[in-house]
Amino acid sequence: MIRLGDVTYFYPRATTPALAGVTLEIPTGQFCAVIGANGAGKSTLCYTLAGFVPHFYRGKLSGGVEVAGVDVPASSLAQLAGHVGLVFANPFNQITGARFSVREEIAFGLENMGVPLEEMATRVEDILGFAGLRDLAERSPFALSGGQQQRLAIASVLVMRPPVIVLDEPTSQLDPIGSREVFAVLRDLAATDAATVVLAEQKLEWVAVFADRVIVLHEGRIVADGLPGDVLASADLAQYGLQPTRYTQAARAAQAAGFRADRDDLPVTLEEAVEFFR
Amino acid sequence: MERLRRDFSTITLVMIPVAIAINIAIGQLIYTLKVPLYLDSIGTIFVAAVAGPLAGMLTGALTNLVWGLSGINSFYTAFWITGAVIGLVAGLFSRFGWFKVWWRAIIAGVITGLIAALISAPILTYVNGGVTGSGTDVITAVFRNAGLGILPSAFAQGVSSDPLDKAISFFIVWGVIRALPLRFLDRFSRAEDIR
Amino acid sequence: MSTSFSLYIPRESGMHRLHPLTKLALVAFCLVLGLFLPGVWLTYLAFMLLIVPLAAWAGVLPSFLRAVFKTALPVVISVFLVQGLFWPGGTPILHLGPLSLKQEGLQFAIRSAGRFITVVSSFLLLTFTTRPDGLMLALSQRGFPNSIAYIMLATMQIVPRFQTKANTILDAQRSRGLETEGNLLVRLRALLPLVQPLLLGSIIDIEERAIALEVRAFGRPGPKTSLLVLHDTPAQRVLRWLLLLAMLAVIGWRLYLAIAPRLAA
Amino acid sequence: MTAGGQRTTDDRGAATGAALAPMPIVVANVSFTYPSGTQALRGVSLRVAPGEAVAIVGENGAGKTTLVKHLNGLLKPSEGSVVVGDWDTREHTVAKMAARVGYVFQNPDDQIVERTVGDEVAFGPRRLGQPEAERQANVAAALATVGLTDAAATHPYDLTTPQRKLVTLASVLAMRTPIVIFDEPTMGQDAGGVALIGGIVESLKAEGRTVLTITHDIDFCAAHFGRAIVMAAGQALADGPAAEVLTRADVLATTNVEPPQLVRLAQALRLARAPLTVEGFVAEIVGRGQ
Repeated sequence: MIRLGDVTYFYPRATTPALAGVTLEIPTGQFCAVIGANGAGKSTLCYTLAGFVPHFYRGKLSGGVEVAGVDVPASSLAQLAGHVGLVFANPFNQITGARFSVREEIAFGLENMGVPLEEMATRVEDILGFAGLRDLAERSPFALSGGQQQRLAIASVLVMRPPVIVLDEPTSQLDPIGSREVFAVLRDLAATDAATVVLAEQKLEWVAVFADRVIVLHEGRIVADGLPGDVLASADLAQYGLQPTRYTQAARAAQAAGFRADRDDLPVTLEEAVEFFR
Repeated sequence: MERLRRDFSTITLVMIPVAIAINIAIGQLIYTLKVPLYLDSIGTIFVAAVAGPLAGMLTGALTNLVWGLSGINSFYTAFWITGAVIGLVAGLFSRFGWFKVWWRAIIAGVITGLIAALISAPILTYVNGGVTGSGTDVITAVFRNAGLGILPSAFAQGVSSDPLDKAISFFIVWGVIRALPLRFLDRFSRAEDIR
Repeated sequence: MSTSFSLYIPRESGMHRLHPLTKLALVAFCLVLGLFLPGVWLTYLAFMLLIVPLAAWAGVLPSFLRAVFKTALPVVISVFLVQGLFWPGGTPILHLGPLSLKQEGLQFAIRSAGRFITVVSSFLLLTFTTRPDGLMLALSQRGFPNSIAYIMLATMQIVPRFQTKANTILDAQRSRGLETEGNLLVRLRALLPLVQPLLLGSIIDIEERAIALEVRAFGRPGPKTSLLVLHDTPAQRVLRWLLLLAMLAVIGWRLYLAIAPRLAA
Repeated sequence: MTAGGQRTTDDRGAATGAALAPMPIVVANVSFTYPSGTQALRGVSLRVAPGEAVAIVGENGAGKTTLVKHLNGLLKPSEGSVVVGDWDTREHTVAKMAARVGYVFQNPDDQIVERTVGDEVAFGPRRLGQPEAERQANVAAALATVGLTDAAATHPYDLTTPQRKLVTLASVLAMRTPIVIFDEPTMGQDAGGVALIGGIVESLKAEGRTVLTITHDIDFCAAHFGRAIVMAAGQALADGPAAEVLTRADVLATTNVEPPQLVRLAQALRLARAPLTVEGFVAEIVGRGQ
């Protein structure tokens, strides 16, 4: 369970708040997507949930931040490790460099937590399978593609079994193939309901596939919060600097030309569009 | 001691490998540009200035150890002491505000270069027989021919290149520190010394 | 296996399977021999009778000798030229025009070359036969600070990335009109626009890498475990102590030789 | 940042005369092998007329960047030749070529030097020796184009990464080169950023400049680029009007390039024609009287 109570945050030297009065509750097991223009506060929200705001980035934070029963601002980063997992955009910077194979890189978090060898070995083995990295297990983490490195970063956090996992635009620096690899893992993650997931993402076509709920941020405020089908197809996305998928655009334009104007559920994904236009 | 603990936060720890990698990358960039300098301690000086003498010393020492132990040029390994001293001295100069004004940074560089030559000479003499295997050995030969001993000639060879090399390195680090955004400097315990 | 910045060659040799600390002790012993063996020829013996066989045992001899040759050659040539031909005073053996090869210079050059080759080949022996992470784990298990182990290993693996970054910066600035070819002044003026982005640009990398380490509980106090398991044997433990004693013996012998004449005088 | 980007008309006069002379690019049977031994280009020949807008697509490692680096002389062909206007790239340094070919790199952090956005945007113009008044006009126009006019005095690293990307883009625009190359311009941008960059491409086309881009964003490619070149294994597999090339599922499939969303939809609905624009798609659907 994630609970934010009227959270406002100013980066050091900033005059305008990055988050302004954000109140939010995310039930356990929910896959919640956060969308919004660049600078709307997506990353700040992710770093607040993982405690890097304020512990790492300093600045002024007010309001309550409680994640899976832990008061985040009151805990240290060391305590939060293994409790809130964080994955961010740059794959290379998430590879510690302290280990020489994919398998050992994944185990690094468990080693730091002193998990016994046998348990560590089995957990790493399971995660290698889950993230589709088994045949890369002995390879150097630096000899992987962007998509493979990002899956390694996700696996390295998942293996620590945090109750909450936060992903800050994990595919924004990947090409379409790499993005597809990462989204496949996210889809499996959504299916397991093992953890509460918060995903900041720009690619709305994918968000519609695995998000249970979509929140829209604009200038540090939550301006929309609902089911993917409603939020992602709503007409006022544009005013928040967001562009619906071309499937939604085509459907809305077709309705304007009198084509099936009666239907109110505009399509977001390819499948929904095919069904809408058939 | 408290300041020491703050010096070694995670960010300082992570910065050292990046600084060492930058030392090596700049060293090779200089080689491709065919500039007759080393400039392979800019990362060390940067860490020393921003995160203190201890962090600088560690960066300098480990630069030589990693560069040497990687096998690419194991000649460097024996000179980890010189690297450590460069980091320590740069950190001390920074602590007393010598990075705040460009010409004081250059003077600090010259002094550091002299100290580096002083430290390197005995190692060069004992391990390498007083030669580096590079162009500057011509200078050593001239001094040897003039009757100077092996150690003084090695020192003379060092003095002919290190002070200039370190002066330019300190000047570049001064330029980079001036170009750093304040938000990055906030992150470091020594920020107030350098800007 | 690793594309890191290191010449480690994985092999199934007995030497490779040794515990990293044993290899470290062996290499330290070779290093001490190189640095402290008296006389002119003993270091060559150490190189031929100890270092080369160890490299052969490890099955890396060809590339090992190539690396020793590549690293040692410039210094060896230079020491013979500089110290041999420009030795002040001394007894000339050979006249080469204005210069003359002195007997003392030649002897010093041979001794220095022997020492340098042994020292360099000791480091290379460690590099070729020891997995860096195994060595760091062995040291960490004996109280060596974890942070230094992290720094050594992380550095080796991220250097290639920063070499590529430096080349990209060179391309990007030249594409914006920065001239990097021409006389020395032009090239020197190109320095700051090439070096500054490397340092400025690393800010983001440093922040993100620190965050990644925190997420992986690196800052968590308390005992750490390791997926990598090192195999040690009582015999190797004994060998390590013997090597330590041997090192002290060699150093003691050298000190004795240096001090004895003064005591007697 | 509003969508579409404002274009101030007064700067058109400020463009240096020479910059706008028509300048074709002729790539004649170019092959290239990296020092490491991998052959990245195998006999590529193409001509880019002045004012054309060309998108280069293909999988990573297909040779896209290698080809584009030949156009401003960063790489010299192992075989064949590259001529920009009347300059053979072999006979000019990259810095000289920069007066004719602007190149916006993918990662802004691989080039930012200055302490303020304004100075950074002036980096290129200053190196090209633009006179003071003209440089200031070009810098101001470029900042306006990317919507960062009021950030001129800000430190680049106090901006977000996507904004820093717009700074490096502006620094190339301010050079007023007749040819502009973009490397993955939309990567990491939000919808507003993509629209802004789209607007910039349109304004460059309107000024008669040649625009080339490497991109994985196939929808961005379809929206703004008349010609598409599909690279695979160091060769130009397809080269023709985007409306045609981007709809050939066979070509795109072999190079792992996903067709634009509307093309995928049109093919799923088995429409006769695969339009690239929303308007074209609606016309096709309504036309069929569904």
